[in-house]
Amino acid sequence: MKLGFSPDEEAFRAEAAAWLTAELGGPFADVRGLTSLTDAPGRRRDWERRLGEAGWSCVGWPKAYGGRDATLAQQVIFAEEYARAGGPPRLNHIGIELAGPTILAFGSDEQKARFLPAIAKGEEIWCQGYSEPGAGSDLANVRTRAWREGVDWVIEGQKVWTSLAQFSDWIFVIARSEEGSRGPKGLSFLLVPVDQPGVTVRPIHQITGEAEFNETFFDGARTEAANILGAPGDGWKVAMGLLGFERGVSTLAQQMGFRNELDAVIAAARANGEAQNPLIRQRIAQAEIGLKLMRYGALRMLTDAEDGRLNPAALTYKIQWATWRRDLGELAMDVLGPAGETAPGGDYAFPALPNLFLYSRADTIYGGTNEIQRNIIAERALGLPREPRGDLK
Amino acid sequence: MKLGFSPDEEAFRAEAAAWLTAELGGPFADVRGLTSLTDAPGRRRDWERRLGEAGWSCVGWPKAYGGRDATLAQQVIFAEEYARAGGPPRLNHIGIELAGPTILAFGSDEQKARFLPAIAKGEEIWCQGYSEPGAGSDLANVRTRAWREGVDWVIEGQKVWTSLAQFSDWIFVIARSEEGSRGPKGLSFLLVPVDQPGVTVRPIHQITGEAEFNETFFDGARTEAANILGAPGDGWKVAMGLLGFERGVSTLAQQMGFRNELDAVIAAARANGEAQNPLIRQRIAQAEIGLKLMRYGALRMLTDAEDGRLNPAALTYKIQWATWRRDLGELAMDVLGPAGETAPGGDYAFPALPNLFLYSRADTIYGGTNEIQRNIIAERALGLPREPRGDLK
Amino acid sequence: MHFAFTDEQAMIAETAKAFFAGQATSERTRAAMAGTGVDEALWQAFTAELGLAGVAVPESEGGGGLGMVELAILAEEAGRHVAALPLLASVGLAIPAILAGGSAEQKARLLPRLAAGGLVASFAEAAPGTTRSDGALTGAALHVPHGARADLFAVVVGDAMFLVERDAPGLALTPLTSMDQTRPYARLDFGAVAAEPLADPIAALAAAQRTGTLVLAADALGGAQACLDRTVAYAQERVQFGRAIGSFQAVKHRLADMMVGVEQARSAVYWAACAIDEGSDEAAFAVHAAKAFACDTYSHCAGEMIQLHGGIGFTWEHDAHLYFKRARSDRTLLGTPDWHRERIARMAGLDEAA
Amino acid sequence: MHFAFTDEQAMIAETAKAFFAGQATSERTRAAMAGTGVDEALWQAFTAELGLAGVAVPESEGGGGLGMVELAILAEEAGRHVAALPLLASVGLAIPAILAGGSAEQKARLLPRLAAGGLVASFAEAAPGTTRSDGALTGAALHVPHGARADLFAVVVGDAMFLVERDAPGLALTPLTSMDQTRPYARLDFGAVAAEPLADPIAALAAAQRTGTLVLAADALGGAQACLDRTVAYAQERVQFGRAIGSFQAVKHRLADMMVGVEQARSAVYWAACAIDEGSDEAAFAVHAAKAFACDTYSHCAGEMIQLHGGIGFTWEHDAHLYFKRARSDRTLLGTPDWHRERIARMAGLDEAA
Repeated sequence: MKLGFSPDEEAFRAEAAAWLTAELGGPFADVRGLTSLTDAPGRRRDWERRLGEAGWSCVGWPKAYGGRDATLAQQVIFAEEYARAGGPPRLNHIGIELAGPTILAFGSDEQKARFLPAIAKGEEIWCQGYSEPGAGSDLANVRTRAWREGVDWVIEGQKVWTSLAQFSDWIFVIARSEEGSRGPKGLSFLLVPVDQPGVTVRPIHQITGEAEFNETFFDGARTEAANILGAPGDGWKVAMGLLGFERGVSTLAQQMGFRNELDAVIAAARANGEAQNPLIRQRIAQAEIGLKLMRYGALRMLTDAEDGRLNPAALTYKIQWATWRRDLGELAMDVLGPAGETAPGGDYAFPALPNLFLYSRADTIYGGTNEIQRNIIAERALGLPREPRGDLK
Repeated sequence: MKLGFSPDEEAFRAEAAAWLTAELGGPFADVRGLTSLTDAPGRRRDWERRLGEAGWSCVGWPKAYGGRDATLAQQVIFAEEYARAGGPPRLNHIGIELAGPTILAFGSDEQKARFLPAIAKGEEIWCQGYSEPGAGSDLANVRTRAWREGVDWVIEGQKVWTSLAQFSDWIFVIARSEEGSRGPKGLSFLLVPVDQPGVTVRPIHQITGEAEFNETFFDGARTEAANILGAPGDGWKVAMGLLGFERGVSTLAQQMGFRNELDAVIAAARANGEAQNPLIRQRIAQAEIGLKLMRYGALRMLTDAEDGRLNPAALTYKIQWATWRRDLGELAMDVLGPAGETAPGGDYAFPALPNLFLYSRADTIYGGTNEIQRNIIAERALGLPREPRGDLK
Repeated sequence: MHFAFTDEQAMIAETAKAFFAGQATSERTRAAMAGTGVDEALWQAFTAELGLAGVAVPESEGGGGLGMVELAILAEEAGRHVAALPLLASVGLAIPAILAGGSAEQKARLLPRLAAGGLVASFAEAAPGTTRSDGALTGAALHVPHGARADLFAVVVGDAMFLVERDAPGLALTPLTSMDQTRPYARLDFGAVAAEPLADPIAALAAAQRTGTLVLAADALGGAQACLDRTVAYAQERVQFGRAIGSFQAVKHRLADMMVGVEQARSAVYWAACAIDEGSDEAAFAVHAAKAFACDTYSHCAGEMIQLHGGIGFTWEHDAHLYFKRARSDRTLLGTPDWHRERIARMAGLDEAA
Repeated sequence: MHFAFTDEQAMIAETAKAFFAGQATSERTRAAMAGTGVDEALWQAFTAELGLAGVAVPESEGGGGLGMVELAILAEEAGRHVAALPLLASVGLAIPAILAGGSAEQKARLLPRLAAGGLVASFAEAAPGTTRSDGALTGAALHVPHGARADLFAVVVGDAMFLVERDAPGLALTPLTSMDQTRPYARLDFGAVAAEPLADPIAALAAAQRTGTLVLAADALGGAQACLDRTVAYAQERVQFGRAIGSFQAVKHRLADMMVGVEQARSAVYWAACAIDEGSDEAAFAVHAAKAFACDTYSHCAGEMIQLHGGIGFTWEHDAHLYFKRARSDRTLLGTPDWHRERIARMAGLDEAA
């Protein structure tokens, strides 16, 4: 057991830090320190390309697909240095964290060669088409249909909560490809270009006043026959595999963002005297502890994954961070008092901490609600019986 | 809406207080201030008889059965004065709160005449035979069998958690009276004398070191054919009715006990300085609030019941008090620190507050676990779908 | 002892229920949110037509002559529909202040117009450093509920209280973009503004705090009940995994826990209201308890409402966020639950010698 | 960076698992509970046979030459089986105190015998008012873990620390009936008892607090894991309403929440252990975090264990109460979770100027 880094690893750190500092202090100074997922998409696309060009986009991927075969320790170091240098949220995080790993796991060699380098080079941005209105977390209840027509798949239906679809080139879509099939059977996992007449993206306004999520409509949308992951009808298996992918080293970068949020809460508490309130002190300490435990939990899971062990504890990570952040949002408001309930401008758009309070209510919902996460933990990690489906009795 | 009492009601209060003070300051001074359910059972039996003699045992019952037709306000007043005077826990609380009301609701005139006055006079003490090993909270899973043999019912089986069985004259028993029946069908509700060769009571040692609960074995136990409430096979209906009976005005007396427990926690906190700990102050305040809300909640339910309305909020009372008391036990230990983890004598028997910490873990289990209570609230009060039974599909 | 509504109270409750259900619709509330946070037609109907703003004002002062129980009933129903009304500001705070602390002349001049709704008042705690000299206030009040809509302000400065008119020279009023748009804040800056002292500021402040706190607790009760009711309805109809989500035990248990909280909040609010009306020794304790408990319950229920609705609960178009944001506002105003619990800790004798 | 056991650590974990599973049975633990709370055969095997009490003592001092990670592994497995051993007292507190603060002579005299288990020591915080004059202590220590079994006591008096022998004239030792009978307290009364000062009491106290706190956190982790594992097993086999209770979603979700806690506690404990071993700047923070988090998790899991077992979980014959009571003891000793969080609040810079 070892938490420190070796001299070689520290040399890698110096190299990464030097490059990041130069770029984010120089040509990309304008995106340094951004925190919003939706700000400056054009420049963040440039930034993805720059990372790709220099081989810093997907450092843990095989070199053959544009990565640099980095060890876990190197990936951890890069994530830390990326955050330390003020790197902005990755515009292509779905491509890097979800689409890429799924293609690596389930794609043919042709598909890997076609899609992975384009992600690693920052040339193609991805989003995901999973949830549907009326289906929510229930992937088996998908109603979007797909069928073969000549050399294409044709897709009809509607997805919802397609984060970042407005900036994306590709969307992966779970669709029902066998007519009359029910539940998890007869689904296919399709890779679909977004920029075509059959695809319409419409923003959803959130309780924060922003519109980060979208509804995406498929009305005779098309994709080439080859753009299917796994066999037709195997979409469930692929999707479940994808749900199993932990977000990997990117969790550490995410945590650096959480660190900034907690620091802002502490600064606010110091500024208005709430830092001396023993009840607030307890909650800030609990947040400090939770943040560290996310970090070391992630390092445990990543170490195990590197050693080829799947640690079921990885299934607990989503609920941990989502709940932690939701609690932090409430803490922030309790620290700020009425001042936190007002915004400086005329628009309904709140500063970071009040926005966190509102936004974090979505954290425990999207990407699998806390309830779905608890089901998954209970069934996959603890081996408890599955919940009976009403329609499959 | 009115929380105060009228002059007539205050006159009733004076009468009750005078009688109670005289008795508990005189001939029954030795049971004054007792708090344990198991201490001095002989003298507490005498006390039941004395209450009955003077018409103060079941003040809300009809005069015809030994009560005094007291109004709700009078019952509330009596409960308050009983507690104020230091009245001990009622040895026959199962008879007064459960058996009596069930017989009033489901019994024939003969049964009412046979059993109710004996309860009201303190002559017959009752306990309940509901839970079974392996059946727990699942009343429909009863395996104790009963069948007719000549003029008697004969009972075979085992009940568990029969509180106070060691002091009781009668036990009410849910038994399966139709061979081969399953689930809630084919059960009967029998009234069975405890003092007979076919009934054996064996104490269960609890985590407190005490033995308040028992296992009760029925091995050819007998009761007269007439001692069935409702028709044969209707036991489920009767039992469900019984579960629906709120504990009525006795809840207020119970709360006076809780008040004493909270006062003891406050005294301990003042004595050792924890009263100045802001975290402890919050929790004590929350306990103060919870206690008041139990009181006023009970008064709401009782008022509604008196007016002939069933308030579904009554279904929330069990979980309220049980959870409140469990929280109080934890608070008590946090106040006491290591001193709370030691007992003064050589026996494994703790003073009131540490004992509360241990004992209160049972509060959320017996008489319907918190989980069963939540099911009941969800299904009966909120109208949510029933949980599917595995064996009745 | 009879802890249930009288026939008259039940009738008021029925009326209020029907009134808000019929008129305080999501559409109208959202229209009001875009402006000053007041549905003017609703306010007009509530005050001029039904005379409800003066429900707890004595008949001799032009009011309804009823009490806190009736006021709590109205506030609960307003809360149930997140109604966009200056109920807290004008009815919960300013009217009780003037009623308890105004001179006979002030009462006669202001209460009938406040009760009739033609005059809207709010209540402002002056920021530290605010001073009065030569009858004029200089300083600020930072978060004044419904301040942008009020015609008159009862301003607390230390132990004193003053009436300040909206149009008074030297008063700068800045509407603030507020999280809860049904009860938006404004900032007041006083530049030597003429301020008329209330005759008995101590009584005025006590009455405003007590009544305002009760109104917030009742609002929270109604809001929490609505969160429960709407989430139960959704859980009964929403199907996931082939079953109504309300058939999943974890969902059922959480809805049950919401009900356990709501029912306790209900006991708390009406106990507090009745205790004030009866002049009970318990009144102060009860008001603290009601605010702390009802606001915690509302926060919990509003959060659960969003969570159990899933993604739709997080959209602007669904009403869940109106409750969620009002729960936060109810919680913050006039003392947080922690603050009220600390007051109860003092009442519980924790500071007495051992 | 490699946050997983080395092969050697994995082997120690396997050995410890097998050792405690095989020997620290409920029957043997219950027999020990009736006496001094020590299963003497288990202690003998743990120390003399396997040499595990000195695991973190340098080889030069007659120990195993390993570190806190290895000690945490042992404490976790002992906790998993609520083993009746003076692990906290002798291994977690007294040995580190003497190792860090003893003179060369004291170390040479005591550490080998402590490591071999022939000598059992405990650690006592003297009550206020305890004094030392002419080399003798007068006063008391109220709650000394495994005090009735210890041969030697490291007694903290203010900033000083002393060794006191059990047989020293003037020492009165009173075993206390203790809630957790696997780690019973005793009271010591010092009537001018001969007390030998430790050479470096500051270092001794720091080492004892750090190591003892880690041992408690690891014990809590093992205990919480056992509560989860046993409750999962019970939920899989126990049938109610015709279904395994583990198929009810509310039960599943609560077990899932237990696992979420246990896995965080595991990260916390081994982070803390490794941080001490590596001399990391984070070590102090990590130890506070591990104690606070693991003890809260254990309390929660032990309570859930009783609740989800229903009535049987409340009986003396079931082991649930052993965990429940040890969870309380782990929580109380060496600072409650609140206390450790307050320390973290200070480290988080809350007391710095804005």
